[in-house]
Amino acid sequence: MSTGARQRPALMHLYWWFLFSQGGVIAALLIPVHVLIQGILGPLGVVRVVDRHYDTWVQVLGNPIVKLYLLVLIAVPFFHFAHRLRYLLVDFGMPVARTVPAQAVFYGGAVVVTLLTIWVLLTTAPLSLP
Amino acid sequence: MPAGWWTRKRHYFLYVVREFTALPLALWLLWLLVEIKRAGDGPARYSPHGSTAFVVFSVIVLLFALYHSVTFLSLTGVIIRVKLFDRPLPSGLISLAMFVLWAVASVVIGFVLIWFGR
Amino acid sequence: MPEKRITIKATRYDPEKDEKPHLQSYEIPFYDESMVVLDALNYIKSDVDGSLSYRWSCRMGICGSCGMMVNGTPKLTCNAFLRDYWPQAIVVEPLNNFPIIRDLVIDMEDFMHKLKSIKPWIIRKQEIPLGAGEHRQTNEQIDDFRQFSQCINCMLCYAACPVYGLNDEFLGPAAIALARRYNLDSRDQGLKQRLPVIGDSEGVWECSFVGECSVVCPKGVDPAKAIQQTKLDTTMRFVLPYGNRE
Amino acid sequence: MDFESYDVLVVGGGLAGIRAAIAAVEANPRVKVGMVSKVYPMRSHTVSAEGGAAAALRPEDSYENHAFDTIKGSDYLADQDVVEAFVREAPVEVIQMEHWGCPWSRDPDGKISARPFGGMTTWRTCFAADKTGFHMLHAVFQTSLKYPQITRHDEAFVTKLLVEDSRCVGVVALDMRSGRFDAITAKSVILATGGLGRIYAFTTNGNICTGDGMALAYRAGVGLKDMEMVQFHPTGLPFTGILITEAVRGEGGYLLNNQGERFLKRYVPNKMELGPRDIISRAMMTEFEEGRGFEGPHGKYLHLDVRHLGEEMIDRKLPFMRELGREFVGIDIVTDPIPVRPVQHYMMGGVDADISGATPMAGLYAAGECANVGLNGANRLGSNSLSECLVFGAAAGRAAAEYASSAKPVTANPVDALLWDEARRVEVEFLEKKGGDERIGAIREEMQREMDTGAGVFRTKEAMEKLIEQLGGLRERFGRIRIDDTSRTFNTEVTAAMELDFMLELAQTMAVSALAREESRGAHARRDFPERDDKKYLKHTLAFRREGARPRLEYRDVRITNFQPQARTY
Ligand SMILES: Cc1cc2nc3c(=O)[nH]c(=O)nc-3n(C[C@H](O)[C@H](O)[C@H](O)COP(=O)(O)OP(=O)(O)OC[C@H]3O[C@@H](n4cnc5c(N)ncnc54)[C@H](O)[C@@H]3O)c2cc1C
Ligand code: SF4
Ligand code: F3S
Ligand code: FES
Repeated sequence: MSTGARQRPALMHLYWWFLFSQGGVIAALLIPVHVLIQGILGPLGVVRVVDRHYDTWVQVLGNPIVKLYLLVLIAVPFFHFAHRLRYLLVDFGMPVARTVPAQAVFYGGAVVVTLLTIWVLLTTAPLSLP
Repeated sequence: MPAGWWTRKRHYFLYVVREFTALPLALWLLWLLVEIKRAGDGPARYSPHGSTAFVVFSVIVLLFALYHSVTFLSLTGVIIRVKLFDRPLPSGLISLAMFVLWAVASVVIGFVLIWFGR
Repeated sequence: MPEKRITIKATRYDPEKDEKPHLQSYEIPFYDESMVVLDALNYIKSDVDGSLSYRWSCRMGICGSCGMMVNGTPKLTCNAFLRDYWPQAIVVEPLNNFPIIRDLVIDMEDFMHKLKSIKPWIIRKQEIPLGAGEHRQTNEQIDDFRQFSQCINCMLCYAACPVYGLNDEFLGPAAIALARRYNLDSRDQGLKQRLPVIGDSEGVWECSFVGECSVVCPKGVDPAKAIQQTKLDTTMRFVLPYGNRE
Repeated sequence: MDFESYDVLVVGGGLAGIRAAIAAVEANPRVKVGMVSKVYPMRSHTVSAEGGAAAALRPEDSYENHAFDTIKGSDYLADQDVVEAFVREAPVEVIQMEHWGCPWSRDPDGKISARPFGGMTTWRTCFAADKTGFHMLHAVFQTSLKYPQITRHDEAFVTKLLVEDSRCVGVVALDMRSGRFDAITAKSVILATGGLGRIYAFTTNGNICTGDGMALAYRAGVGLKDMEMVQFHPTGLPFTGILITEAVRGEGGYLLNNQGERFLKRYVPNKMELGPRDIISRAMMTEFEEGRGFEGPHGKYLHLDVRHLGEEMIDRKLPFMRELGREFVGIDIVTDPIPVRPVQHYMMGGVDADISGATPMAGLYAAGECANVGLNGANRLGSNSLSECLVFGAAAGRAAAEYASSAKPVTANPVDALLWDEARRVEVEFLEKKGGDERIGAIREEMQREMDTGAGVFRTKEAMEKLIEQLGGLRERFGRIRIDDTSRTFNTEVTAAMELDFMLELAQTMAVSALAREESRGAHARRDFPERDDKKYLKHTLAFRREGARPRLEYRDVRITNFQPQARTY
């Protein structure tokens, strides 16, 4: 434990934790309904769902608000996941997961997913204002 | 600390499950990303996922997702401190508010997903 | 009715003789329904084997010295009733995650240093003289930190926390709860001095919110809550644009 | 051989000891203070004090009232100059504790609140819910951590005072962890080792309350004052002896006999449940004798009833009592009456010390429950003790720092020899002892039983003479003890044996002092001498050790200033 002359809290951890908690909230509030409808009810044909048809799907994806929403839905939770999986590795007896390189790998991964999502959202359905 | 410490106690095990929810949820979101990407394939080649295996996978993910939501939202209630008229709101009330928010969000999103479907 | 008996298996370890700890079994009379595990140990020490070593004093759950693992769970032995275990045998071991000094006695010097490191005293920019009387403080203001001021330093939470078990540099549940106790005290102005320690990598950020610390805490301190709240508060201070960075 | 050397050495890490250590540093920031304690300071028995600390803080109160209540409570055996100084300092000390973070319960205006207590005529007992001692001890201990001048020796058991040319120059301490004997020297030494309740079987005191400091001083030739004055608290839980605080009655609880009657109307009609402890304990014993007690698996008991106070009030003011009831008796005090009976609680007697804590031995001071500065006389009022620890702990700390600033440094030469002698003694008597057949547990239990019967709430000549004889027999058996534990590491059997050694010594002074006081005063109630006798016994008893014989007794007049002795009725 370093009780030395440090003047501020460990800022890096603080930002990671901030993203972790935001991701956690978003995952908790939003993911279940997507899984339920797009992953189960849609494929089983119980209800009509936007992503079952090309035109409805593209039309919805074209909406800038939807693009923004999807960015938040997909990218932010990955900071949560990265954080949890990194700590889980520590809990399983892998202290390397605590190190700065490991942080770079995990949170870097989340950054990659974020960029990927932006790229996908920008390159798939063309922007269309409703 | 023996490596299998988390198997020794129910509570430890539940904690590990809680943290582990991250993995299935991440996989499912990656699938969603793929699903979006495929919308770029054009009308002819687009066919949405629908295999039984995928549905089974989604059911499993849903269980993890619900577990994540329930644990995360109730714990949030414990952490957040809100004061109203100088008196702290009981944590149960904050958790309840979170659950209400969850329900509202789910209804709205579900409505959009289904309403615009055809 | 024949006298009831109960078996106690206690850890024995004398660093002068033993390579590693082992369990020793004692069968003793269970003569009163109000007997606790500590009474059983006292019976052993006084009537069977005087060499069994353990700490205790108040036998009323307030001095914090009698914490041990009882059937694998950290407990105050003065508050763990034999009737809840009988007729099964009870295994009594020293608290997990600490070096053993002898038998059931653990080494808690580490905590004593950590306690000091969080500056557990009222810090003021300007002391008010005694003649000026007391600081005014309402019972509601005390309610803000009351829970975190109940810690008896019994170390059960450290024994329960796997993160501390993996990394003893972790500041740990009780020390952070006590830091929060002072940070929330309306008389205290020392948050800034404590932040570097509690907000360090081995401070609150090391905790992964296993939450077992709060489950075992005999005094309802809820250190897990103290830690997560500290994370949130610290984050608010530095992440939000209007956070008070000082 | 090298050894730690301090200016001021405090023995004891309870409220009195820590307060003394801080006072010494604040009096003179250059003093080096050592603090030895056989347990980590926050484990000291102060932690279990529940009810509160008395201080005349409120405008409607006055020093005179607090002084008079204390003196009347003491049955006029208190030294009145000491009481007068005490009541003036107590409020200052309570405020000081507030500045150090003690979470005192508050009035709606944010000021420190107070509750009524037995024998006090007004609301004067400041409290932190019903964990006052816990909060005070942790506040003062945690505050002490900020002083770099204070060095702690935790879990070190003091076995002897080092005396050179009749001046106290330090202690010999057994480091529990390493099993090593160390000489810890100092220009002045403060004893703050707490009470001796464990001499009795049924006591509110914890395992560490074995009167070590009193015995250490006694062996070094210092007199023990008023050792016959032992307080019995009316409300202990049967079996464990865990205390139900007087605050329960202060907040309005009733004491009921098996007829459901508030029997105190026959004993203290004007104060009822708020009468002083000695009188209520006797009243309860009388109820038992006259067949109005309940019979339980752990003996007779009466009811303490708070059901009429309501859950909200109980949770706000007495939450720990509810917790204790739930955990240790399996009752909810909101809906069930609490079973209680009188229990040994506090030692008024102790090391002879003056108003600044100085003992007759140069360089030796005493404070807290182990000292007798003349405050409590024949009966302490509830909540005066925590304040006493603060006031006289601080006084002793200042006086010891002052003494140290002019005293000669301690020389290694005699200290080495003394240390070696003491280490040898403990080795021969305990660690290397072979062939004994007496279990220390058995001797201790017998001593405790004998003390409960011979030196309990009511006393008679016959019972006390028998007690003294029995104690002699136990002392002899103690010579043949058997020690199972041969390890040097954390050997709690050897320390328990040394504690028993101390307690046997103290038990004898208590019995001998009690036998000689042929009157009834405060807690000392003789069946054969039921009246107070101011002509003969308005005096302190002083007991001095004599090798192989009963202690020698001396008497010293009580100092009277403004309050002439009157009949003590409530
Ligand atoms: C259950 C209970 C409730 C009480 N409630 C109240 C109340 O409400 N109000 C009130 O005013 N009073 C109350 N009292 C009385 C009061 O708490 C005590 O008198 C007071 O706390 C004594 O403090 P102390 O500092 O003298 O000793 P303690 O707190 O007992 O400390 C003694 C110290 O000496 C050390 N020590 C002892 N022997 C040795 C040795 N040989 N070597 C090294 N160290 C040694 C111990 O380790 C310990 O640190 C209560 C007492 C009890 C038992
Ligand atoms: S937080 Fe609870 S478990 Fe941990 S040391 Fe304090 S009282 Fe014990
Ligand atoms: S158990 Fe440990 S990981 Fe955190 S919540 Fe408690 S400190
Ligand atoms: S003996 Fe004090 S807490 Fe158990």
